Amino acid sequence: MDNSLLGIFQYVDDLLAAAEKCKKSGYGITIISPVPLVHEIEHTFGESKNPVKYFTGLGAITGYLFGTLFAITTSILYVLPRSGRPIIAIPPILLISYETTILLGVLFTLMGFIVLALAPSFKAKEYDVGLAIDSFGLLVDGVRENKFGDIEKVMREYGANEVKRIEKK
Amino acid sequence: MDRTITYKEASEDISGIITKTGWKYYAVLTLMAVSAVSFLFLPWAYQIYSGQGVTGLNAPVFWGLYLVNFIYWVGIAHAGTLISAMLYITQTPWRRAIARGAETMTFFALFLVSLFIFVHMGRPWNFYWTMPYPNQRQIWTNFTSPITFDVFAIGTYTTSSIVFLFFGMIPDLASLSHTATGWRKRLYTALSFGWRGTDRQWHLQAKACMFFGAFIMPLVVSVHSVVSWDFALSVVPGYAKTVFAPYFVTGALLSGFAGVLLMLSIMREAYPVMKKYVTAYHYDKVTIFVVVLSLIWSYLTLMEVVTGLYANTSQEIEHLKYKLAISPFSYLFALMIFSNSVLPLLYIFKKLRNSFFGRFIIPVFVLIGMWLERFLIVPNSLSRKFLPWMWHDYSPTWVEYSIPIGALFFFISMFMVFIKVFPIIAIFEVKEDIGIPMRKSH
Amino acid sequence: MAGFLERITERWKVYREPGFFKKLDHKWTMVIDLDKCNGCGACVLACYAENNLPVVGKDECAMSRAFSWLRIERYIDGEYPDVKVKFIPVMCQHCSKAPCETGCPVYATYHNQDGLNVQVYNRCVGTFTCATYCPYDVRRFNWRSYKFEQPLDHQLNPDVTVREMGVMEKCTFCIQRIRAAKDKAKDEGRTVQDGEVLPACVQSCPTGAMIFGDLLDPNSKAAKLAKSPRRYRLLEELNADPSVIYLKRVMKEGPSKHG
Amino acid sequence: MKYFIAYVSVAVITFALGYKAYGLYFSDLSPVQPIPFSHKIHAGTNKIPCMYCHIYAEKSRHAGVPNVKRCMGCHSIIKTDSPLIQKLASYWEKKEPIPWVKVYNLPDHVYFPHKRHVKAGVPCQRCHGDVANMDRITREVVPFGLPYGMVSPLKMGWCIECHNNEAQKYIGTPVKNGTDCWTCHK
Repeated sequence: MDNSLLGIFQYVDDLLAAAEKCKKSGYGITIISPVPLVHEIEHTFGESKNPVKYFTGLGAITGYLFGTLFAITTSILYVLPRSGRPIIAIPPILLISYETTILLGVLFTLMGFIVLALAPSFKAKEYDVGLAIDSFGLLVDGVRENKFGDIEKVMREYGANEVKRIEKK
Repeated sequence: MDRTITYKEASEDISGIITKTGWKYYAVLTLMAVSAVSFLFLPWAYQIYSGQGVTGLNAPVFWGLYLVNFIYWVGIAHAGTLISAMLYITQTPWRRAIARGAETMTFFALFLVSLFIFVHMGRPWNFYWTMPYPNQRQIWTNFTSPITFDVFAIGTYTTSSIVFLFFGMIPDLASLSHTATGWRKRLYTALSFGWRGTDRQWHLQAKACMFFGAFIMPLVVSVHSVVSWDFALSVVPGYAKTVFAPYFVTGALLSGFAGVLLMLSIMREAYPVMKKYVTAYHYDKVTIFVVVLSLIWSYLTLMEVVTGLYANTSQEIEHLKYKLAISPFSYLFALMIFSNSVLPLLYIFKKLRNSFFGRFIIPVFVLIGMWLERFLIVPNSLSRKFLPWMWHDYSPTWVEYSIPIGALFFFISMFMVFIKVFPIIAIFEVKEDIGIPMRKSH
Repeated sequence: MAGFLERITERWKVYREPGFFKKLDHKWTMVIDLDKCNGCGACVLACYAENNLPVVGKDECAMSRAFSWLRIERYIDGEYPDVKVKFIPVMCQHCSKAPCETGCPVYATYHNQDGLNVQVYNRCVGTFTCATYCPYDVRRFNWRSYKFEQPLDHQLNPDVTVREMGVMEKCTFCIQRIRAAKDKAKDEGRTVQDGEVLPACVQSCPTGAMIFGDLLDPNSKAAKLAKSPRRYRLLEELNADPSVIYLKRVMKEGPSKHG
Repeated sequence: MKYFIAYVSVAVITFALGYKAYGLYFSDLSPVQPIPFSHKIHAGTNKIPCMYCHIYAEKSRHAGVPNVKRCMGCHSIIKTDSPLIQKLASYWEKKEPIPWVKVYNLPDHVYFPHKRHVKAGVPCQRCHGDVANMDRITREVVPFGLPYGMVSPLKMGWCIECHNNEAQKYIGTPVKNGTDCWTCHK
């Protein structure tokens, strides 16, 4: 059985140092924090991938095509001329597709975020109330029973206030 | 930002705004809600029952106070999104404490925008015909109509604003869900979508926010220019001006920033704890924006008049005469210039920025001035259209005065309910502002 | 595939063409000879009777909400004894490039194959855009639901709807009469002849100042009159291309005889 | 969440069924006539053509109901002993029209000429259903003993559909200007 170990830190540099150490030992780590540590983590571990952009791009392109085709087809489906203008008038099409590009871009980005970031953790348990307020957690996954002691020792060494064992059901 | 505030203190302060409710709050809320019902909903019901005839609208002044207020609230809606989107992209630190409040203002302003569309329409129960959707009639909407542009632009804007507002709120709601009890806990847990605050989530959140910002910033520009095309695409003197798109956008931002200032000032008085987070520093930054926008606005106002003069058609001249030289409107024009071009310039003095005068009086004047700008454009241009036989002076009736006032009360009461459910200051961003705790200080 | 693309581009060309209808069936036009108009107002009255226009009553009239689709504008030049009075009947000009048609989001106003600017009452949602864009201010709005009390309802024209509250309306060139004429012509297997269609105002004009006809028919009276040197159109500089043609009133210079 | 979905779907289904039921059962699709005139006997068994009684259908906008004289033309001889025919005769003697209830009602803003459609060769049954098999005129279709739908919904899309496509069957082309609003609206 693989279990996880959660160390709770007060200072971010402590946490990052411990995280670096654990990662070098080959464990999967997750950092839980009440504030974004994007820059600090990138500084330590290098830049991570950004898969949301594919959703955004897809949404924007879909939106543009949708807007253009929608405006063209609906004007042709029921032809009613107005003001001596052509049935397929280009400026409105550009405007409509501009708006739909943004609309679908935003919605797809949101969807991408939900799929990528939130959906995997729908069922995960919260580990500590403090992690949402003022302490920082280092979650080490895939720790064998007999290695608990070692990891805990590393965390304590780097200044963890508390180390918890999380047992998976 | 005061760096001595601890994270715990910030969390407690901001959730305190939500949970600590005194009798004063209920008194004010009841008053506002009752006023909203009696000023907005009852007159509106009366208007729907007896028709638009109860308004002072008349041929040819078909666009009156309702449309003025429609544009006005679209304008108010602008600052929120601009502050959160543009300043997010540029990672400006002072946006953090005020962005959520501004976004909330946007959200409810857009609510009023749709309300005014309904109030304005002759047959609001057929509103859905303006939506393009497959229907049994097989007929669609007219894509050359600026009203259809409006439907798309404002629809997109509303959707994106809601997404942006609630998306930014997810970490806060997750954090609140641990301490809250009862229905709040259930609500926050449901709305936080299983947010835990892992590094991956934070990373994707930052990236997604960046994309939202990048999308919404051009949207801000497009929405009010689309609204301005409601006018600029016509042939009416006073409406058909190419300067309208930037003019409207600038005006919208000016009124929006004034609205943000006023809203923050009132919130600070109501909840003194906010003074810790919204400080003189923020007033400094926002007021600089107001000064810049006011200068741009002044230039564009000048250009609006000058282009009319240079066109030198008899209709344009007649319109300008009506706007600038005839008794009530010339005074209103002077008041508009005073409150939009002169008063905001006082913000140059640093002392004024954080004084009572700078926090309350100037924003109120700017808000009034911007309302006047729309008023002087919308019904006034229609009063002097082409054929002199049809010239008509517009005088609104009590219904038209009452509904916008009631709408303001409605706005306030919705806002008051909102601050009791959702955090009005972004908790995690304030914490970010305080600084990340490091053992080795550098 | 190539055929498909060809078809698409062909349709595209058709639909990209300004005005869309290359060949209008008719181009109804009205010529108003201002020399003959004496401002009697018979046309206004006829319009009320034909098109089920409500009589709005004193109070509404005082707010200048009188419902006439057709109005006679009076312009007075000069001071008393030296006065010149001019009349000009103004109704919907049925512009070929109508500003109002772009405004409507729901196609309640559009252009049809007869060259008419058409208003579909029951599609209207009341955004007021068309009326705002109209440079001639000829559109009228149903501010309230106007009732036709007994026995006034007996004189309603069954060919014209009674409009509901909150709906925009305007002169239609008595489209119901055009439709009836076309219907009859179709039964007899011919096209509509000149003089067959008479809008109510034209029919009732005692001096014959208004002439209605098809501009595409070169032999029609209207088409011939439209070439008159006195011809002008209202606010022509706006490039709305109106269908109503006015013939200028020729007035003597100097003081008028009648004062 | 599960409950939420359940509630919403129940609400949607109820609404849809209710809406359908309202259209079928509560709006009067087969009104009771003052005299239970049977089209089945007249048009079905005896094969009287439609235009014999509805004489205006090919001449005017309205198909019209026959006047009492036309009824009496036959029924002064045929089946005079039936109580219903005596009721008809009583109208005739009182010189009163029979207050027939209109089944196919179009809204006020629709212009529908019967003449154009009859002349174009559209059979009456296309819109009015199989009248020859109806005892009482109804707009319901009853396929398996269950009222299922309407003979003709009289909605705009239904008209447009025929003008654009089905009309080719009768006149060879789509209706000229058939989708112009003022072809059908007034």
